[in-house]
Amino acid sequence: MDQLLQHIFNALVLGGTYALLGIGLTLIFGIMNVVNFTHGALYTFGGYAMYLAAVALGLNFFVALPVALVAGLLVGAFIEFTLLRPLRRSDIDTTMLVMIGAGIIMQSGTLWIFGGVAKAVPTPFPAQPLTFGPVSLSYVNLFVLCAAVALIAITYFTINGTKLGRAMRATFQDHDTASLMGVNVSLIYTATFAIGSALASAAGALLGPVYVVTPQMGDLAAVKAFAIVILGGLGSISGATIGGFILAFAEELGAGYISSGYRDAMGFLIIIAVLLVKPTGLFARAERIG
Amino acid sequence: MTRFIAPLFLVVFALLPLGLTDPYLLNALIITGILTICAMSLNLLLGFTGQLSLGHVAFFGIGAYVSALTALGFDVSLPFGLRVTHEGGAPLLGFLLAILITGLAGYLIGRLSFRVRGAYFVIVTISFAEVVRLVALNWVELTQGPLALTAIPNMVLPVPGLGDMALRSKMQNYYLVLAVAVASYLLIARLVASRFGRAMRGLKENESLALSLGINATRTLTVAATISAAMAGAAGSLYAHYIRIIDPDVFLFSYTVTMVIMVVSGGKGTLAGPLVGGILFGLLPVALRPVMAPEAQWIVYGAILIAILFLMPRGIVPALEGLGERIAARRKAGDKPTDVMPAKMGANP
Amino acid sequence: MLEISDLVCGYGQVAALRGISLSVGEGQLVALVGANGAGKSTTLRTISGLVPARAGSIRLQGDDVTRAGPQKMLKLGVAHCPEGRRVFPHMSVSENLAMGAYLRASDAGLKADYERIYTSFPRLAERRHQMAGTLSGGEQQMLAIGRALMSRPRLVLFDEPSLGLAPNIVEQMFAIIGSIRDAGTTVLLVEQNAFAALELCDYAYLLEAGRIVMSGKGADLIDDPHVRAAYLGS
Amino acid sequence: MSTTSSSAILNVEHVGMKFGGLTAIADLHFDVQEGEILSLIGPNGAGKTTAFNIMTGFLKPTQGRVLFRGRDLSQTRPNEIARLGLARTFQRTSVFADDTVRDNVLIGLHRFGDDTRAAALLDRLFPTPAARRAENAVRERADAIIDMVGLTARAGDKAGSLSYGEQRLVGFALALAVEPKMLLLDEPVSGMNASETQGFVRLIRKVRDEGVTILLVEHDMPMVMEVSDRIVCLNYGRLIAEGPPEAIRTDPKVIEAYLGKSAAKLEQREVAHA
Amino acid sequence: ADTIKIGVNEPLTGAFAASGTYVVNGAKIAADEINAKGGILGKKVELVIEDNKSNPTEAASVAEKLITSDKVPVLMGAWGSSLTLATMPKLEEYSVPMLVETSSSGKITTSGNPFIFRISPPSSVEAEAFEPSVKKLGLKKVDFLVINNDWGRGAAADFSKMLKANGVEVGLVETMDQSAQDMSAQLAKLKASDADTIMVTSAVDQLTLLFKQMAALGLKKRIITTGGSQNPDQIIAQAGAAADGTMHLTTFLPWWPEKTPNPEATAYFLSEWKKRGFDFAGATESFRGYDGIRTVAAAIAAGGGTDPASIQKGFWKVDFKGLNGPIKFNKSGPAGKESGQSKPNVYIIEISGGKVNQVQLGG
Ligand SMILES: Nc1ncnc2c1ncn2[C@@H]1O[C@H](COP(=O)(O)OP(=O)(O)OP(=O)(O)O)[C@@H](O)[C@H]1O
Ligand SMILES: Nc1ncnc2c1ncn2[C@@H]1O[C@H](COP(=O)(O)OP(=O)(O)OP(=O)(O)O)[C@@H](O)[C@H]1O
Ligand SMILES: [Mg+2]
Ligand SMILES: [Mg+2]
Repeated sequence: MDQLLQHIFNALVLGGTYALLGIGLTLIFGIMNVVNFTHGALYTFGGYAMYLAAVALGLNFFVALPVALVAGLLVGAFIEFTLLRPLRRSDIDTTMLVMIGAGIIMQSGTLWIFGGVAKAVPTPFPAQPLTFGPVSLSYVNLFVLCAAVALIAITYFTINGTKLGRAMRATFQDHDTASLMGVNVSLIYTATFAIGSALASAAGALLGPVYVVTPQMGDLAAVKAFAIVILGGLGSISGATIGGFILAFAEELGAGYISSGYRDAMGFLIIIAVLLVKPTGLFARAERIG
Repeated sequence: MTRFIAPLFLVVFALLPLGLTDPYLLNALIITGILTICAMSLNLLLGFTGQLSLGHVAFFGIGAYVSALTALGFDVSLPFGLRVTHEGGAPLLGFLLAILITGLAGYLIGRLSFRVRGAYFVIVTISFAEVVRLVALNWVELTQGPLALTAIPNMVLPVPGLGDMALRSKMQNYYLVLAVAVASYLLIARLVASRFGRAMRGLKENESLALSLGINATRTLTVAATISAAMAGAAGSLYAHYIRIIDPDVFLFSYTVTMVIMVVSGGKGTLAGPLVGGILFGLLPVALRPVMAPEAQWIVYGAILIAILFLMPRGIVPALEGLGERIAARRKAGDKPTDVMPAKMGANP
Repeated sequence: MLEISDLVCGYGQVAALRGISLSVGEGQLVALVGANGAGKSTTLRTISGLVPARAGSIRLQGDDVTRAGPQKMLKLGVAHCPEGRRVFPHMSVSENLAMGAYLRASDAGLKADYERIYTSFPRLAERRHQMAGTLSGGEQQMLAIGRALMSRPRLVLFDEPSLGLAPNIVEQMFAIIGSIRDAGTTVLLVEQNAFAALELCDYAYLLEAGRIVMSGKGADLIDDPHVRAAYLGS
Repeated sequence: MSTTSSSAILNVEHVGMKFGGLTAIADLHFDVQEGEILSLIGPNGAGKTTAFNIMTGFLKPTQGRVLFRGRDLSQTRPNEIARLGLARTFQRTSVFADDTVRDNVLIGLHRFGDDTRAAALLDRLFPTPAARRAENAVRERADAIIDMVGLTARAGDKAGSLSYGEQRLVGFALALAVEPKMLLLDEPVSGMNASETQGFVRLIRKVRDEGVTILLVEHDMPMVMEVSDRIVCLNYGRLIAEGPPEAIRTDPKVIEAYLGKSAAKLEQREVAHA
Repeated sequence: ADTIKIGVNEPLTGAFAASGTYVVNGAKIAADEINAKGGILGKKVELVIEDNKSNPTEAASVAEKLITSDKVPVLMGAWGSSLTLATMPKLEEYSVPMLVETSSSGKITTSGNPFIFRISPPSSVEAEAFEPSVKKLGLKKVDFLVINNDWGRGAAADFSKMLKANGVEVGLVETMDQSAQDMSAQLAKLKASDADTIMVTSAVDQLTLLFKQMAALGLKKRIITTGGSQNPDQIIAQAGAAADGTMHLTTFLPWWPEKTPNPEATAYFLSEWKKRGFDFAGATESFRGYDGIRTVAAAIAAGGGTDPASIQKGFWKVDFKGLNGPIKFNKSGPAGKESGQSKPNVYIIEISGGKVNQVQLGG
C-alpha cells in the first residue's frame, strides 16, 4: 500500500514532465506536421542553457529558467528560418530528414563543446524531501510539477483561446486560405516552431537540475515525446497532457509491479493496446469522406 | 537516364572487389550492402505505399537473432512446464527461417497497425521495435540478453557437386550480399511495375479514392509490409553470419535512422534511390573518418545530409530525372518551338 | 476601383493567363465567365496575391498592388472566397467565421456580422460548434461565403460561390451578392452558373484559354450566339 | 414506397445514420431499378453524400441495411463493394494528384483483365510475353476511357494541375475504370457550365446505354430534370417525395424545402424546350 | 617502420563518449611517457586512435581498419563489453592481440579467444575480492539495482552467488536501462523491501541520479556500488550530501597515491593528468587507458618483436606493477585457446562528509 502511494506520487511528478515534453512536440509535429527530430536536441539544449546560465554565468536559478526558455525560443526561430522555411512546400519526409540532420549536428556540437561528462545544475531547494507518512516527495520535483502545469496551462490558453492560436491552427490546416484571411503565414510558421522549441528547452531546463545534463539526455526524451503526442491525438494540448500522465503511470506501475527490465516497454505496450482497441488513437479528430 | 543507375551499379560492384585489396574497404562495402538491402526494403513501404516505419530495425534484428539461434541452438523453458530445445543447424536454414519469421512478424504488425495510418503507424512500428529490443535484452535464457550471442558460424552454402561451402572470406560474403541485394532489387522492381504496384501508388496518394476503386488497402499494405520485413530479415541474417556476434544493440534506433536517410536522400519511391542513398551514406562515414575529429565527422555528416535536401528536396534520383527531362524538353523545344511547354508539377495550392 | 492590364501568369511551365486586361468599377458587380481551365480561378488568385504575376499590373484605386501579397490585399479591403470551399476542417463553424474577421482592428459590430451571416444561412447557426470538416459540401460552401464577408471587404472576389448549393440556397446567395453590391461593395464574380451571373452583373468578361475574348453588359453577352452555344447550353 | 422487387439492383432498407447526437439520415427507404437513372436530391446537409458513403461501405449505418443485387452490404468493405460492381465518385474533387491523368486511370484499372490463374503470379514476377500483352491491353483501355471523357489532350499532365472542372472528369473516368454495374455520382457537374453539363449528360446516357445503372446526386435542376427517369427527394435525412421529374418539380414539399423560386424557372425552360 | 603502432578502439562519440575520451587521454599520457624514455625496442610508439561511435558494428569495422589499413600489430579497446565482443572475431581472423582495459563481461575471457588479454576485473573477481568484507559489514539481506547490460547483470549474478555462499539472503534484482534518467519506480520498490543493503552497478552519471533520487524518496539503506566506474569525486560534486554514506568498490585509489601499489607511477600519472588540464574526477576511468598502454608496451618489450605473434607471446610474460597492483596474465577459458586475465586489487571506499575515505575491512 505504502509502495503504491509512493508509485502514484512518482507517476504524478513524472507525468508532469512527460506532458511538458509532449505539448512542445504536439505543436510542431501535431500542428505543423514536421516530424521534429530536433526535439530531443532542443531538450538537451535547454539543459545546457540552464547549466550555462546558472553555473557559468552564476545567475539565480529562477532567473536562469526563463533565460533558458527564451534561448530555446530563439534557437527554434533560427532553425525554422534557416532550415524549414526554404523547404516549406516540400513533403513531410524531406523536412523530417533535414531535422534528423539538424539533430545530429546539434548533438555532436554539444558533445564537442561540453564533452561527454555529465554536468550538474544546483538548485536552491532543500535536499531533504517533504514526507507525508510513508510517501516522500522532493521540493524540486514539486516545483517542476507546478512549473510544468503552469506552462501547459499557458500553452493551452494560447492555442485555444487567443487569436494567435487560432491563426496557428488555421495556417497548418490550409495555409493558402489562412493567408487569404490575412494571416502572416511566415510569421506563424516561425512562431509555432519557436514556441514548441521553447517548451522543449524549458523541459530540459527544468529537468536538467533534477537529473544531470548530458549530450544524450534528449534521445530517450524525444522517443517518449512522440509516443505521448500520438497517444493523445495529434495537435491536441489536452491530449498530450493526458498522454503524458498515462505513459508515466504505465511505466511507474509496470516497473513497480511487473518488471523493471520492461519498464520502457510498458508505455509502448499501452500504445499498441490502445490502438488495438481504438485504432484512431485516444482523442481522434472527426474526419469525413466524400 | 536513371534507368541505367541500377545496371551500372551492378557492373561496378560486381567488378569492384577484383581491383580492391583493402579488406577494410571490403568490410565497409559489405556492411553498406547489408544496410542498403534494408533501405530498399524500407523504400517498399515508405516510398511506394507512403507508410513510414520507424521500427524497421526490428525486422533486421529479429532476422539476425533467428538466424543466429537456428545455427547455435537454444534451450528455453516456457510457462506451464514447456521446454523447447534446439540443437543448432545449418546457417542456410537460419537464413530461410529468418526470412519466414520476419515475414510473419511483418504480416502481424501490418495486420495490427494498418488499422491506423500515418503518424499512428509510425509510432506502432517504433513501439514494436522497442518492445522487441527489450525482449531481446531481458529474455536472457533465449537470447543471452546483453551477454550477446557469440561464435555464430559463417554462412554455409551448398554448392552443387562440391558439397557445402562455408563463406569465410570477405570476398565470398561480399558476393553473397550482392546476390541478395540484386534479388531484392529485382523483386521490388517487378512488384512495383505490376498492378500491385499501381494499387500501392493509389493507396499512397488518396486512400479513400483507392478504396472506392476496389483496391484492398489492408491486403496491399500487409503484403508490402510482409515482403519488406522479410527482406530486412534476410539482411539481418547476413549480418549475423558475417559479424558473427550479435547482442540487443542490433536493435539500435540509429540503424533505422540510417535506413531512412538512405531512402529519402536517394529518392523515396524510386527504384534506384535507396541504392544511391545507401552507397553514399554507407560510405560517407568511411570517407570522413581519416580527415577529421570524431565529433566533426558527425557534424559534417549532418550538414551534407541537409545540403543534399536543400539542393534536391525530393532526393538525388528524382533530381537527376528532372534534369534529364528538362534536357529532353529543351532538345525537343529546339526541334519545333511550341507555345505550351509540357506540364511540370507546380505546388498545388 | 480595380484595374488589371496585360496580366500574365502561370504554374511552372504552364501559362495560365496570357495577358488579360479588365477593370472593375467602384460598386460594380463584374462577372468573369469561361470554360473549364480557362484561367478564371487563376485570375482571382493573382489578384489576391496567392499566385505571383509574371508580367502586367494590378492597380487598386490607382495604386500598384501587383506584388502586394494576400495579407496586404486583405488590409486594402480585398477578400477572396476561394474555389472549392477551403474551410479549415478542424475548426468549428464559428472559429472559421472568426478567422474571416482575423484582420479586423476592432470588435465593433462583430457580433452583428456573425448574426447577419447566421440569419442568411440558418443552417450554419444550427451547426455553430460542428467541426467544419464534417459539414456537408453545401454547408461548407455557405461557410466559405460567410467567412469571406466577415472581413467587411470593399471588394470581394467570389470563385464559383454557387458550387454545390441547393437551388433555393443559390437564389439566396445571389440575393446576398446583389444586396452587398447595393450596399456599396464591389464584386468580381466567377460563376459556372453563367446565366444567373450574367443576369445579375453590371458588366462581364469572357475568358478563353487565358485570354479575354469578349466583354460587355451581361444582357449583351447573354444574347451573343457564341456565348449561348458555348456557355449557356442552348 | 416500393418493396424489394425482382428488378431492383439496389435496395436501401430503413437506413439510419447518427453522428453523435446528430441524425444525418433517418429511416431512408427506396430502391433503384436495374438500368435506370435515379436522382437523389435534397437541401444541403440532407444526407445525400452520407447515403452514398453508406452504400459504398465507407460508413456503417446505425440502423437498417443496403442490398446490392440482393447481397447485404453491411459487412462488406468499400473495396469489396467496388469489386461487386458498385462504383462512386466523390463530391469533393478526388484524384491521384501526383500522377498523370493516364496513370490515374491505370490505377483505376488495377484489376483489368484480372485472372486468378497461378500463372498470373508468375506474370507479375517475371516479364513473360503474357504479362506484356496484358500491359498493352490495359494501356489501350486507359486511353479509350480518357478519350471517352474528353481528356485526351491532358492525358500526360499531372492530375493535380488540372482545373477544377477537369479534375471532376478525371474522377468520373476513374469510376468508369472499375467497370461498374452501377455508378453513384455525387454532384458530377458542379463546376461545369451549362454547355459542359450537356456534354456530360450525353456521356451519362451513353454509359447507361451500355447497361450501367446510375444513381445521381446533383443540385443542377435543369440537368436532373432532363436526365432522370425518376427522382427521390430527401430533407433532414428523410424521404419527402419520390416520383418522375414532372411530379417532383411541382411537389409543394419539394418546392418548399428545396427548389424555391427556381421551380418556376424550370417550368419556363420546359416550356421553352417544348 | 621506425614506430610501433598501437590501435586504440574507443567510443569517442555516442552514449559512452565521456568514458572513452577519458581512457584515450590516459593512453596518451602513457604513450608520451614511454616515448620520452626512448620508446620500446628502440622505437617510438604511436597511438592510432579511432572512434567506434559506441556502436558494435562500428567497433568491428574499426578493428578491421586498424589491423588492415593501419597495420597495427596490437590493439587496445573497446570499453563496453558488446563493443569488445564485436571486435573479437576480427582478432581471430587476423591473429592480432588486443588488450581489454574496461569491459567486464565474463564471456570475453571464457569464449576461447587466445588474442584477448584483460586487465579490468570481471565481476567474479570483484565479488571474490569483496567476500571477506561480507561478514565484517554484517550484511543480512541484499537487493540489487543494476544497469541492464552484461556488466550489471553479470555483477548481480556473480555477487548473488558469492553472497548466497556466505549465507546472505538475496532479495530483489531490479534493472535500469542504460539511458534511463528516472529510476523512481525501481527505488520505490526497493524502499519497500526489507533488505538492509542495496548493491548497485552502473556508470557514474546514473549513480549520481540514483543517489539524488534515493534522497528524494527518503530511502536510507546501505549502498554499495560495484564495477569501478564511479568517479567518486564527480559523485560528490554532483550529488552532494545525497552521496554521503555510500560505499564503493574501486580498483584505483587516486586520492592517496601513497597508498597505491605503485606510488611513484600513480603520482606521475596524476600530475600529468593535472598538467594537461583534465578533470581530476576522470582519473579513476582514465588510469585504465594509462595502464593498458603500459601493459601493451611491456608485452612488446617482453615479446621482443613488433609483429602480432611476438606481442601475443609477450603478453604472457608481462609482469609489472600497474597503478592498482601487479599486472600479470593468468590463463582463462578453454584449454589450448586461453585468454589472459590479470587480477587487479579491489578496494572499498566510503563517501562521508563530502570526502572519500578508505574502508579498512580486510580483503
Ligand atoms: N496548381 C496548378 N499547377 C499547374 N497548373 C495549374 C494549377 N492550377 C491551375 N493550373 C492550370 O491553369 C489553367 C487555368 O486553371 P484555372 O483553375 O484558373 O481554370 P478555371 O478557369 O478556374 O477552370 P474551372 O472552371 O475548371 O475552375 C488550367 O490549364 C490548369 O490546368
Ligand atoms: N462525420 C460527420 N460528423 C458529424 N456530422 C456529419 C458528418 N458527416 C456528415 N455530417 C452531417 O450530416 C448531414 C448530412 O451530410 P451530407 O454530407 O450527407 O449532406 P448532403 O446531403 O450531401 O449535402 P450537400 O448537398 O450539401 O452535399 C450534414 O448536416 C452534415 O453536417
Ligand atoms: Mg476555377
Ligand atoms: Mg453532399
